[in-house]
This record gives sequence, C-alpha cells and structure tokens, in this order.
Amino acid sequence: MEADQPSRERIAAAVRQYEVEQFYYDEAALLDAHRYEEWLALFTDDARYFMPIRRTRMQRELDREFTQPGEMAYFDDDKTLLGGRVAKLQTGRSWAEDPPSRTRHLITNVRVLGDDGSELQVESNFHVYRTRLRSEEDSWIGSRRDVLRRVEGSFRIADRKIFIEQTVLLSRNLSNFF
Amino acid sequence: MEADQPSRERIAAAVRQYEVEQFYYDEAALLDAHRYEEWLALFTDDARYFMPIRRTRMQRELDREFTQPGEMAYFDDDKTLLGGRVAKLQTGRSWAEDPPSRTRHLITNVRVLGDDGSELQVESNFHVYRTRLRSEEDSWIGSRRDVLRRVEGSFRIADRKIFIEQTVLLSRNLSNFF
Amino acid sequence: MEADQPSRERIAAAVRQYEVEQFYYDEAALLDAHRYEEWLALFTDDARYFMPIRRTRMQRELDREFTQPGEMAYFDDDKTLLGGRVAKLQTGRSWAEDPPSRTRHLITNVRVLGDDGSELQVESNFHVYRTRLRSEEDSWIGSRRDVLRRVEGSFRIADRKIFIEQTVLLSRNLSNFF
Amino acid sequence: MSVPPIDDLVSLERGEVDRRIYSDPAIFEREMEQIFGRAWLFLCHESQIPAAGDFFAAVMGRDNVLVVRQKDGGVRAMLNTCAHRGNAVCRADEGNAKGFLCTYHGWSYGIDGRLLGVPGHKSFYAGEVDKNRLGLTPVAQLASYKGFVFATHDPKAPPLEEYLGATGRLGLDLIAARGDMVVVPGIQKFVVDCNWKIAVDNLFDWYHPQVSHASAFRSGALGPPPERAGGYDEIDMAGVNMESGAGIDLSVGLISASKFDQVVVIGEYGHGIGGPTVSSSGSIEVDSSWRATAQAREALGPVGVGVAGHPSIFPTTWVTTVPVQLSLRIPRDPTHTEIWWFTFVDRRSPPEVQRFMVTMANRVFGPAGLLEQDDGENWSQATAQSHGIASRRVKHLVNMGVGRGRIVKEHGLARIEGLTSEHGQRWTYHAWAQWMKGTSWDALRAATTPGDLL
Amino acid sequence: MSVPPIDDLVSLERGEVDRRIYSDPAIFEREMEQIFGRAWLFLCHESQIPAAGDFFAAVMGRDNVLVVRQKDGGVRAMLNTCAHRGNAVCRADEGNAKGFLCTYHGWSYGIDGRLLGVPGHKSFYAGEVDKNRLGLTPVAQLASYKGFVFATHDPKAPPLEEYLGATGRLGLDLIAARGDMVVVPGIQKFVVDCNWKIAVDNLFDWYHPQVSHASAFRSGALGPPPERAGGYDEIDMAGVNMESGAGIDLSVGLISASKFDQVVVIGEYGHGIGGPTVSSSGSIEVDSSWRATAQAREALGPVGVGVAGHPSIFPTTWVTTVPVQLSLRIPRDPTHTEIWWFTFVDRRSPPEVQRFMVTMANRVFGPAGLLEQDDGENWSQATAQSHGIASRRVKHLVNMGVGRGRIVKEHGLARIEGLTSEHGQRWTYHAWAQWMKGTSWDALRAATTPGDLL
Amino acid sequence: MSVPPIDDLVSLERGEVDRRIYSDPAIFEREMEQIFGRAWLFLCHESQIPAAGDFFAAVMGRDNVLVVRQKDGGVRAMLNTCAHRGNAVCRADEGNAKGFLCTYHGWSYGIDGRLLGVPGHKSFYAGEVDKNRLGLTPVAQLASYKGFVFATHDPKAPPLEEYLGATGRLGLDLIAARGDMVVVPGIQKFVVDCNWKIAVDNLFDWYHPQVSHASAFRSGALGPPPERAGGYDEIDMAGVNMESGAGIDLSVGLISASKFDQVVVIGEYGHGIGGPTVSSSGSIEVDSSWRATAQAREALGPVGVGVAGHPSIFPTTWVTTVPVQLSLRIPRDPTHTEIWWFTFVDRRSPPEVQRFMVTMANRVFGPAGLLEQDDGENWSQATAQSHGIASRRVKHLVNMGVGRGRIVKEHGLARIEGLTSEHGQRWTYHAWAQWMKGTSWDALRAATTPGDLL
Ligand code: FES
Ligand code: FES
Ligand code: FES
Ligand SMILES: [Fe+3]
Ligand SMILES: [Fe+3]
Ligand SMILES: [Fe+3]
Repeated sequence: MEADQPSRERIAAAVRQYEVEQFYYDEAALLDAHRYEEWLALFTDDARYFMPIRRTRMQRELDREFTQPGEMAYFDDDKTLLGGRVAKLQTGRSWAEDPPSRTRHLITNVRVLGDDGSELQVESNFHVYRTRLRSEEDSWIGSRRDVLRRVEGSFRIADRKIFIEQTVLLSRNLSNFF
Repeated sequence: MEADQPSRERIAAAVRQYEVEQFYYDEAALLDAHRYEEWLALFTDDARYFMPIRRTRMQRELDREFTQPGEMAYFDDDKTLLGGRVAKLQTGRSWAEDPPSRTRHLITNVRVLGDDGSELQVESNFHVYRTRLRSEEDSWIGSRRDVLRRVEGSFRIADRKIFIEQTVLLSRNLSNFF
Repeated sequence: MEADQPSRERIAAAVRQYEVEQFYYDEAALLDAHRYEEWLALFTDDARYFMPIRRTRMQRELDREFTQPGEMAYFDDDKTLLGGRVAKLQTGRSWAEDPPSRTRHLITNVRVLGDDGSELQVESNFHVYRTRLRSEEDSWIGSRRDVLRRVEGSFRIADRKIFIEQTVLLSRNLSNFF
Repeated sequence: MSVPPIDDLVSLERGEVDRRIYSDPAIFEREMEQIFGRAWLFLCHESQIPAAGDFFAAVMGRDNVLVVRQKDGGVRAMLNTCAHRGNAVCRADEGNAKGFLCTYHGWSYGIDGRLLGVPGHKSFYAGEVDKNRLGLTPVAQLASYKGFVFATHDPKAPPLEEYLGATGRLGLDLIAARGDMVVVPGIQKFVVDCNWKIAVDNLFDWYHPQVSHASAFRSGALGPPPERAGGYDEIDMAGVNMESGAGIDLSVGLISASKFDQVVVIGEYGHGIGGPTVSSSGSIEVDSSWRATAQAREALGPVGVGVAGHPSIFPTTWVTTVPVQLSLRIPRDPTHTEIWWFTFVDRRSPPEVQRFMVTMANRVFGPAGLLEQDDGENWSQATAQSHGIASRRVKHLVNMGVGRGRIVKEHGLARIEGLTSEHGQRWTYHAWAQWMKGTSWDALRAATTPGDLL
Repeated sequence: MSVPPIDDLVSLERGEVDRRIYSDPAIFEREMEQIFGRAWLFLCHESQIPAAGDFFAAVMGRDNVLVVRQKDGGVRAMLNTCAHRGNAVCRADEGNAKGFLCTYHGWSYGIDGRLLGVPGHKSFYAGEVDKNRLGLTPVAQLASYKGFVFATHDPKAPPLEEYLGATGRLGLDLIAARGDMVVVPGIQKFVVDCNWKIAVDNLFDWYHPQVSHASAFRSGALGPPPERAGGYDEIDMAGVNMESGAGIDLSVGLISASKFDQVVVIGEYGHGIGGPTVSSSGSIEVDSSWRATAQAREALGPVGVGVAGHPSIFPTTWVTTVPVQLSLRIPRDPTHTEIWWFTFVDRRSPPEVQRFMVTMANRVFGPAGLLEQDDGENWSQATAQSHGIASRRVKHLVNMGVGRGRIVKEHGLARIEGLTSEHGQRWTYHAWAQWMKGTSWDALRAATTPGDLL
Repeated sequence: MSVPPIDDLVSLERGEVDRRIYSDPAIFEREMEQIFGRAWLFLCHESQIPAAGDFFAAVMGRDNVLVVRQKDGGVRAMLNTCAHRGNAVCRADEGNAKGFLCTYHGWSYGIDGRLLGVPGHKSFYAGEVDKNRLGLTPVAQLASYKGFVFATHDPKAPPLEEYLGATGRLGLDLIAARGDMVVVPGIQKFVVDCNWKIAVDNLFDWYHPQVSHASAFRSGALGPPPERAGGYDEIDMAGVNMESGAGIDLSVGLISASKFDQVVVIGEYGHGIGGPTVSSSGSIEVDSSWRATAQAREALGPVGVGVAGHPSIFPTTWVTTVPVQLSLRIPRDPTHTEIWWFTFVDRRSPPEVQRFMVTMANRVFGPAGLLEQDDGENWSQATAQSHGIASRRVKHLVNMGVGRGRIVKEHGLARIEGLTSEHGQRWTYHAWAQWMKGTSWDALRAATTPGDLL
C-alpha cells in the first residue's frame, strides 16, 4: 500500500468495505433487538442458511471436518424455513425465548473476497454472546461465509454458511440466529 | 451500494466512520493504559454517564427491561462524579485497583445513527475483558449509545448509555469504565 | 472531525486504515486456516516476535509489569525460530496440534500510531479463541504492537510485540500464533 | 455424602420420584457403577464404520471407547486409554486409522487393540513387556443387533439379545425393518444443563408436545398438520392459560391438539416403548407403507407393526420413528447431559426421499430443531429446582394413569393400551431403582418383569 | 466430609472463629438445612408489587420463590416449581401475571398458586388429579412487618414479630418510620466470590471504612466531609503504613478519621444493630428531622431514636439508614455470594429529595458504588485464605472489646455503649453456632438471649 | 468419599499404580495434609529478592506465602493472610515493599511480619492487642540451601539439609555448582488440566522425548542434533507406527533416536535423579567444562559430577541442567496443576553466554516451548482417562526395569546404572504411598530408604 495519495480504486474498495461492514452491523442490531422480520427481509428469496456439523478430525482428514449440504447440519434452511423460525418466535408461545435471550453479536474481520459487480463473496468472524434468565451465559465463536447480492443500492444475503468452532455445542439449544 | 465509483457523500460517510472508530479506539487505549484523566477529558462538561439495571422480563413487558434515569442504576454520573471516580483511582488508596486490573476493551459494530452536523448519535458493541491478580477473569459484554459532539476538529462524549447484557452481574465490582 | 467534505489527507488516512485492517484480517484467516507457511511469509527476514511475561505488580511498580527482551518470555523469536515452529507443525508429528486446534482470531481496535512512509507503528487488540477435541476452550485476550513495513505495495511484519492480559496463563500450552 | 435408601426414592405405586436423584452427587456416582458400569450401552451403527480401520469415538458412562471396524469385517471396541500410562491413543471423533499410536511414549496398537510396538522393547524392557496382556482393554462384551453396536463393562451381563428382550429388539427393529438403513454423516452433539434422567423421562412423553412445542406447530414451519385417521377429539384444556391470561389455542393439528389411542410396551431391565398407534397417528409418519412389507411384518410382529411411539432402551437410548433417528443422553455430571443424535435413511430409497428424511431430521430435532430447542429449558429448570431444601421435598410426578394400566401379554410383549399416560416413565424409574440396588442379574430381571397392572 | 463439632468453631469468650466455616462444603450444606431451612428470610417489600398479579422472584437459600400480590390485596409466596415435574413456572425477575403456566406440559396455576388447569385432566387423568393438593407449594409461613415481606420454610418457626423481636423490628422501623416508604425500581444484583458470612460480618463493621474506603473519602466524590456534633477525636494510627512506607492520612472527615460514640444492640436469634449514635454521627444522616416526628419517636422508642448504625436481621438482611437501603447476602455456594440492594424513598417527600436519595444510593453502594467497590476484594481474599492447611488454622478475630461490653437492658432492648467494637460480629457468630446445632426453637432462643456481658 | 487403603494404590514390586490417585478428591485432600502440609517445599531463589523488602509470592499447597528479604539480609516467609480477619496483606506477584498493609481495617505489618500498626489500638482495643502474638504467621520452618529457599508447615520436619539428603542436595548443586547462579527475571506460569503427579511422573521420563517431542527434533528449531560420545545405537522401534500407518523416523540425533547409558539416583523421602550420564549424553549440555572446576567436583562428588539427568526433590520440584531451570508443579485441584519455571544463569559468565542460556530456556520449555507444548495434552488425557469406571481399573505402569535395578551405594548416594528405565517414577510413587500413610518422620525415612534392588 503506497504512502502517497490513494487511487480511485483504493478509495472505492475502502468505501465498499465501509458499506459492507455497516450492512453487517445493522443486521446484528436487528437480531439483538429481536426485530426478526426486518432481519428476515435482508435475505433473498432464494437464500440458503447453513450451519454444518463440525467434527474433530486428524490433520490428514481435515477435509472431512464439516458436513456437506445433504448431510446432517445444525441449520440447513431455505428462506421459507427461516421465515418459519421467525414466525415461531412470534407466536407468543416460543417458551425458550420468553423471557427473550439477551444476545450481542460482535462482528469482526470482515473481508470481501470477491465482487463480480452483482454479488460479493464476504467472510466475517463473530462472537455471539447470550445470557438468559439470572446468570446463564453462552458464547458462540466462529466465522461466516456469505454471498451478498446488490439490490436497490443495498445488499441482500443470498447465501450464508456459518462455521462454528465447537464440535460438541456447549449450549442447551440454538434458538438464536448467527 | 453501487459497484461503480463512490459519490462524494459515500466517501464522506466512510471517512466519518473511520474517524469515529479511531476516536473509540483511542478512548479504549486510554482506559486500558489507566490514563484516566485524559479519558475524562474526552467528555463534555455537561456529559451524562449512565448504566441502567437490566431485569429479566417476559416478552410482553420488555419495554420495562431497563431502569430509567431517576431510578436505580449501576452508573448515573455527571462529569463531576466521573471526575470523582478518576480522582479516587489516583489517591494511591484505591485498593481494589492496586494492583490495577488489567482490562482490554474490544470495540466493535460502530454505527453512526444520526449526525446533525454538530452532534452524532453513535451505537457500538463492546467486550470488556478484565483479569486481576493471579487468575481472576471477568467479561462484560454489551452495547453503548453515545452522543458525540464535534469539538475543535475532534469529538467529545456528551452522553453515554451503557447497556450490559447480564441481569445479575457476575463480577465482584465495577471498578472500571465502559 | 468536520462535517463537511473530507480533505485528501483524511481520505488517505481512511484508506490506509482500511488497507492495514485488511492485512490483519487476511493474516488472521491464514492462521485460522492453518496456512502457516503463507503466514510466515508475511514477516520480514529481520522480524522479531516477542511475547513477554506479565506480572501482577503494585501501581507504583507498574513499569516492571512486563519482562524485557533478554529476560524470560513466552515467545522471543527471530524469523528462523518462527520458521522452526512452522516446520514443527508440518512434520506430521506435532501431536498437540493433531487433531489441529480450532482457532478464531478476532482482531479489533486497529490503530496506526505512526507512519514514516516506509514503516507504520500499529496497535491492535485481539481475542484468540481456541477449542480442541470434544469441548476444551481457551480464550487469550490482549493487544499487539507491530511495526509494519511497506513492501511491494503491501505490508510485512517487521516487529510484533504481543501483550497478553493473563499473568498465570490459563491454558495448557501456547501451540498457536497471535 | 451417602446414598439414601433406594426404595425411598421411587414409589411405583404412587408414581412419585424423589427429586434428590437429579442432583445428589453420591447418587450420580452410584449410577456410574450400578447402571453405566453394567448395562449394555449403544455405541454406534455399523454403517458409520464400513471400511477396515474406520473408527468412531463413543462414550460409556465416563469411559471413552473406540469402536473400530476390523479387517475381517468384525467390529471391536476398546477403552481409549494406553496400557502404559493411560494417555488417550486417539483424539479424533471419527475417521480411518491403520493403527493407534500413543503420542506419549509411542506404544503402538493395531486397529484390533493389540499392542504391536513398544519403543525400546528389547533395549529398555529386555523384551519383557507382555504384549498379549497389554493391549487396549476391550469392553467386557460387545455385540451388534442388526447393525446397532452395543457394549457393556460387565462380563456377567446377559447376551445383548436377551438384555434387549422383545421390547428392546422391537425398538431397534422399528428402524432396521424400514429397509437397508444407514446413518447419515453428522452426529449432532450438544450439552444441556439437566440431569440425564430428566431427559430420559422425556423420551416417551407424549403429554408435553402440545404445550412445549406449541410455537413450532403454530409457526407452520413443520408443514400442514398431519391428517388423522378416524374421529378427532380435542384435549380438554379447561383452566389452562398463559401467564398473560390468554388460553393456548392448540387447534393446529394432531399432536398439538388431540387425544388418540396410544400403546405402551414395557419390558425386562427397564426398556419401554410409548406413543401413538399407527392407526391413531394418521399421517404423522408421512409414509407407513414400509410396514406392509413382509420384512417389516415379520420383524415387528402383529403388535409391533402397529406401534408408532418412541422406544427407549434402558438407560439412555431413545429411538424415534419420525424422523428416523436414535438419540443418546450421556451423563456428564449430575446436572449436565450430552445429547447425541444419529439419523438414518434407507439406502435403497430414492435420493429425494433420503433428502426429505434428512431435511425433516434437521428441522425437528437437535439444538436448533423446531421442536427440541424448546425442550432444554424445561429440563434445565426442572433440574435446577431439585436443589432447594423445600423444593426437593416436592415429588416428581409420573402418576398419570397410575394403577389403571392393564398389562396385556401377547407375542412376547407386555403392552398397555389407552390414551396418553406416564406408564413408560413410571416403568423407567421403577427399573432405575432396581438397577441402583446392585442386585444380581437374575434378581434384576425378576424385579423388572412386568406384572398385570402398572 | 463431616461437620466438625460446632462448639469448636466459634468461641464467644475469645472472639475467635474457625476459618473452615468459610469454605467447608459440609458446613455449607448444614447451613442450608439449619439456617436457611428454618429462619425467616426477607423476600421483598410490598411496594414492589402494588397491583394484583405483580410478582417478584426471591431466593430462600437455594429455593426459588415467587412473591405475588393477590386480588384481595394480600401477598403470597410459593416455590417456583411445578407440582408435576418440577419445571419453574415463571422465569422472569419481576412483572405482572394473570397466572402461571408451566411451559412443559401446561399445568396452569392461579396467582394464588392454586392449580387451575391440567391439559387432558378428564381425558388423560380421568379427572383424578387432586387440584387442591397439587398447587404450587406455599412457603411454610409468610408475614409482612410494615411492608417488609418475610417467609420461612419451617412451620414451627415463631411468628415473624416474635422472631424479629425488639431488635429486628427496630431495624426495620428505622426505614419504615421515615414516612411512606417505597422501593425505587431497580434491584442491584451482583456476585462476590466470598463466603456469605464474610459479607454479613461486614454489616456493622465500622472499623473498616476509614481504611477500606479511604480513596472514596479522599476523592471528594462523596461531597464535603459531614460536620460532626461535639468534640473531634482522631483515631490513633501509630505504625499504620501503606506498603510504600507512607502513612494513610485519614484527616478528611468523620467516618474516615474519628472515633465517636457508638451503640450496639443485640437480640434473640442473632439480630443486632451496630454503629454510631445520632448525636455522635453529626450530619452523616444529612437530615435527621424525621426522627423528631411523633410517628418516628413512637415507633423507635427512646433508645432506637438515637440509633444511627446498621441493623442486621439474622441471617442475611442488612439495613442501612444512609442511604436508606436494605441489602441481602444470598449464599450461592461456600465461596460465592449474591448481593442484592433494595433502595427506599419516602413517597411523601419532595421530588428533589427523592432524587437526592436515589443519587446518593447510586454512588455509595452497589458494585460501582464508591464505597462498596472496594469491599469485595477484601472479602474475596479473606475467603481465599481459608483453604490453606496452615492459613485455616489462623483464627478469624472478632475480639475487639471482648468481655468489655456491658449490656444495658431498657425498653426491651439490650444495648452496649462505647466506641467502635466487634460486639455485633461476635454476637452474630455466636448465634450462627447455636443455629447450626439444630436445637429446638426454645433452646435456640434461650441460647441467643443476651446476658450481662459480651 | 473415603481414601482407599494406601497399600492397594501403589505396588513397588509390580510397578503398578492405581489410577484413582489422579482424580479422587478424597485422596487429593489427604495429599494436602500429609504431603503438602509436611514436606519442605521450594519457595524461590535468594537472587530473586536481593534487596531488603523484596518479596516473592509463593504457594505451599493451598497456602499463599510471602517470601521477603529482611533488613539484616536474612529471608523470612509468612502466610499471606491478616491476623485479624484473614484478608491477604499483599496481592502482587513480586516487588519491593516497606511493609504490608491489610487494606480491610488497616492492620499494618513489617517486612518481618511483625504487627506494627493497629488503627485505634488505644481507643478501640484499649491497647490490648497482643502485637507479638498477632503478626503474620511465619512458616513452621524456613531454610536456604545455597540460595534455594525452602519452607515447611511442619515444625517437626527434619532440617532441610537432612530432608534433602545427598540426593536432593546433589540436585540443587547441579545448578549451584555451575557458578554464581541467579534467576533471570520472568517466572513462566501456566495451568495444565492434569493431576500434579502425572506431571511429576514426567520429571525423569527419558522414555517419552523421542516420541512426544519428535516434531521439535525434526523441525530443526532446536539446532543440529547434539554430537554424542561413544558408539551410537538406535532404539528398536519394531511395530511402532503412526495412526497413518507410517513409522516414526527418529533418526535425527541423540535423545530422539538413541539409547545410551543412564544413571538413576534415589534417596530418602522420595527424592531422585534420572537421566543420561555426562559421558553418554555427549554435547547435550553444550558446554560441560564447568564440571571440571574444583568447585564443581567438590560439590558434586565423584558420582554427581557424571550425572546429566533430571533431579526431582519430593514432592514437586524439578531441576533440569539443560537449560538450567527449576520447575514446580503446584496442585490446584485433583485435575489442575500450575507449572512454574525458574531460569538460572551464571552471573559471572559472559553476556553472550547468559543470553544464549536465556534463549535456549525460552525455546525449549514453558507453554510455548518447542518441547513442552507437546507434553500437556498427554498429561491431560492420561488424567482424563482415570475417571471412567473401567478405565480406572487399568493400571498406570511404571515397571520398566522393575526388579532389575541393582542399587549401588557409594559416596552417600544410592544409584542404579543402566539404560532408560522407570526406576525414578517407581521410587516416587513408592515414596508417595509412604507419605500418605501419615506415619512419623522416622518411620517415613525408614520406609523410603533405598534397599538393594528396585
Ligand atoms: S502412556 Fe502411552 S506409551 Fe506411555
Ligand atoms: S412439569 Fe409442569 S406441567 Fe409438567
Ligand atoms: S482483616 Fe486485616 S485488618 Fe482486618
Ligand atoms: Fe419435546
Ligand atoms: Fe465497606
Ligand atoms: Fe516432555
């Protein structure tokens, strides 16, 4: 990176980074505020939401660390199912979320890995912290690989893959979103 | 967000974001270095510093989750009291902070929600990690809503509201700042 | 920070910040993907990699909190030794890392403290999360002070000092990088 | 801490359980010895380890066990601990190995557990290491029933088939008889902060879904309510209101709103099956045609073929037929339990059917499952309320239908017909108490042989 | 683990306590039975739950209790555990409810705890659920003294007023008599890694503020030092130096530097009050005019009206009159204690006065309180040093003024006049030992009735 | 929980240890009393606290101890707990102090532990505090051997030199005799989730490096393999394969590939030394010239001068001569152990040599050490496999060379010559069992006096 005046390209890249990060921060704010329907609207109709199962493997076999689509997973949703989850939270009978969990999504290390003008490949890291009731605590840490589609001057999530670090999940459920 | 060259407005927004984030990172560095007087100087004279008490409530009553100014709180300070806290830390008799706590403020998800030219509404998430003595650990996670005022080409904190996720604080005290 | 149009200098600073952050995020991604040789290539040949020992001290003696080069440390490596560590991980006999640890480097609070055109002084905070086997967890939190050298339109790490918050390390080893 | 008299802890007659069994550390230690140290425990399914050297890391109580496919096609299981100084010889969850190396001093074992290599055997040990004696310790007994691999630490335990008895075998047949069943890659694993028995107690709890899972049913995410065969009959919900004062409207389909015929099968050693009958459960199973096959009718028998409920193999194995899954509740400590989910498909069924089965499994159970995500908090809170000096004096009730369960014995099975009940839970706790007494296998069998009434 | 002979643990004569009581798990279990299973414990103040259905989640030992305002204006408290399988029926800290629904199987309770709804009562239970017997378990006894709600698990416990006695009642009157007192929204809750008795021991510790809180006093953040009535007398600090070698200059006002008249009141069952007198404490109380009212003088009596110290209601309730707060120390385990703060204002006082009281409370106590933020580490370290085999042999001393406390009995109160002392702590530990013996209430009362000397 | 009969836990004859000793809480409590409550334990080196008021915070079992340099040049150690209510009087790891102030009530102590100041001694205590009796509790005995400071809680323990005996003294002399040895600033501290004995067991384990540390040796990061004196002889690795099926090629130098002469020295109370001889270990030590000095030859004696292995001072002190370091294994609980590393240089050696010694220490041991980073997981897993009901029945083996160790007694040392063995570990466990019996010091000494064979 040169010390002198940045080129138009570098400025454009920096601005795009800013806009992608803001998109993620806004998304996180919607989740932490339990504004699930607005969150759902950030996904394209053809979106996939996938969190594979991770397994402790020897180095030799690390290529088989994660399960693949079609195998078992923690989340393997299309938008309809994602909508079902949101609907569930709004039935007034979603007991495990009433009182609601208190979550905080800390989003870091956002990287735009590709951009063909219409779609971006973006990776980010997360620390999702949850407390419930008097003093229950969960921390889920991992990374996401998204496809962001440019739609009406903003972004939509066309694909999200969530890679969590734990193999045995150290929490009682996954009643929140990532 | 268009893929082509960013407009002046978008560039200005990205630069403002950069400057706000740097302000927060510099602030965090002052706290983690125990440079409390310089930190105090970042607040306007009319600043409020407020951390309400949070209560586990049913979804129906979530509007009453946090206490309001005038009710009980963990912090409800004006600058004078904040200054008193700093003075306390510098009496050489603030035993709970000697040996000093080791803190690390991880600031993420900075969002400028409003800007009228003179004041900005800014939200951010934090993970404040503390270790003390041989192996005590605390992690406080939550969000802040600030009013930043433009003063002499930089910012001053005119108002800070700290929303912590825990209802029962899992730490022995709050002898540090957020 | 003025509300009106940002000057060339401020734009340049924002772009530099973006490029430094991207460098760190890319570095973190290499580590979390176990791509150690590529990571090693990010260091200059004259690089030092140093993690001092931290001690709980009274406020009066805080200047002696960290050990100095020449004293004992957790890491005090030149590039050759760093290369040795990478080589060790690739012998296929590095048992404590096979199955490999799952790490996630959350990098925050990046601050460029100096830039003489050829070298930058940069500070950053980190939360390195590690899980191993079925349900082991480690979290290392602290800060780094780097010297980044401009090389062929990118950066190289010419010096890294890692300041970890814990005095008694609450983990079984430090078989990963920071 | 000592264990209270066992007979004070469970009353079969009143259907009452003492809550101390959910948090007392001394009782937990006794469970590790008397139950997890003796019972046949499910390890994995043979389809998970098809090739020689394929292994799966299983848990028996607090023992870590490696299940390994052998060169001769057989399966062996051994403690994952080195004969030298106890280090684990394998630290992966699953994979394929040509052998196991202890990374401490290099003792090296075959996939059969035999000690093959000892560094410096000649030079340091003067060749005196008894390699035949010092392999990886095999489990006391291992057996496979139609691909389901079980093991026990007790050499005196009866053979697996006898241990399972007609009830346990039927439980497994309800999976096996569907076709050429294989486990889908990916075992879900998570930890719930509850006592393991609270989670087991839930196995054939057909009383809770209507309420616990009301949000899932209403969300529509499980698809349209299943059609039901025969007349439809609302559950009486008089006086049942939410904390807001409003009632819970359950009228969104079968499980969530109606009562229907159920059958509970109970067996020796504490096994059981509980839930709807095929005829009453209508289209819950989506497609029951597999039951009509000769293979199925023969394997399940006249009673079994009509069973659509949840089999439980004592102590911690749960079978569900919709979706086709097997779940383990693995005790970690008195108040933490690991839940594992194994999912099955019929290798011979069309790809889209297999995909459908996987999709259904993904959305129903597991930590993010639309149903199961609401279970944990109930179990956790039930466990939490067993600590208080006053709260633990309140009995844990499993008395629904107590003394009204007439036991019919036919085709080697003991069954009770009726509506939703707690017969199954009661039977499980009764068996638990007998196990905890540490009596002989014969005495245990006798004490857990169904009578005429429950 | 067994409990050592109780009389070896506390010596009233020498003012010495065995440190094992701060970390021994067996002693903690005994405390849960003998103290928290029998004593009247503070739950909340009636002003927190003004309207029918208002509830507050309280803790009694390890039992979770719901305190609920009834339709008839009364207050009830019941165990927060379902009569069916023990799930909590309410998981919020506070709020308003029309009833309580157990989210496991839907058993539904009224705000009075009565079991109202049982899904399938007719169809599944054949209407045999004894709804009258199976409500939420009420506490054994509940009573309210001037708005302060207490409960006990022991049906044989004496009535609250008798339990409190003159001393305990005075402690509460020191709040109640100020006017129409209500709790300000927001109960501060935090966890200190100390044994609960170390925190209780601190209740009427007027020896520590001068040093523990030196930084707060010097910071000026508590405002100018209070004026004091009468002559001013420095504490002798000969030889007291900081680790830097410098002395601690305490000359910044009343509490931090001077000795003054104090009075300690002790009562049956272990209650006590300790601290300055109104006359000696000068303007600490800011405004003592309320004491002059007829209401106050009548309620407090000739002795009480002059008391400005800290009342303690055995075992874990602390009252402070400046600011007007009530604090609980809730044991979580031997080395962790939850601290709760309730803050009171006089509803009839002007808004600015109420605001002032709230502001003062916010800055003085609680985890971020200028005073309290320095307490936790002392308590935590004192607890930590009770583990070591040699350290735990060192006695915990509460012998200041031992044997010099002449007890004056007037107006139903037993008091000791003098300067700062550890009479109050000594009395508390003495009572603790009597409680731990598990004797009858009469014997307990007799053993905790003040004599002539302390 | 009670402790099993000690003699069932360790078999010296068979070299077998019962794994319960690695996780049983009752055994751990007994260890705190019988071993850590009685043995001489290493606190620090005098060079760490050169000036008056210099202090170092050490740990003895679960007791926190302050080691302080006195004005008269002497060293004292006292429990870090206030005589009043037990608060720690110093919370730093190290530093310099003019005295110690308890921050709770201000009791103030000299660096000698004497109670100097008591706030309000006259006014509140009527001058009755017995300052001479109420200082910081000194350790029962403290002594320094050539700068190595040890202490014991047992007043009846034999003097340090006698406790160390020839074996223990030799262990320390192997550092002291190198020159004017000082500790380099920076004590590495970290926690391994293993039982402390598993870590101690590893002290003189010369059987594991070749395999455990194969990656470090192959990485080249430790520099070229040391040259060796005399003939080179590969270890036989027949049948030793990695889990991939490939063998472990060890041919990268001395420790990692060859067998060589070793000598094991064993002594009273359980001390021992094990590892290569100077002649066999070739250039491992880099520079052995120091051994040729008169000082060294006199201090080490004819046997000691040839010892290049690892001394162990019972129970938890490990000395390594390459690099020159001393390590402690501090038990936290049955399954967690704190590891501390002290590093030494000869103050008289040239700066570049001192730098080299520090560099070597930094890269070899400690949590990031190229060798040690691979140790923890083996210890952790060995501990983890001691919980299971079946796994804990498998013996922990330390039988290499059992019954073949002919003990030669010369120059006051008992030694066994041969190749790599487990004599040292066996001796340690044997001594552990004798300590745990709680017999008299004479009986203990007798029971841990080497015989003719091991
Ligand atoms: S522990 Fe396995 S080889 Fe030594
Ligand atoms: S546990 Fe409450 S209804 Fe079953
Ligand atoms: S505890 Fe140390 S002075 Fe009171
Ligand atoms: Fe369920
Ligand atoms: Fe205080
Ligand atoms: Fe090693």
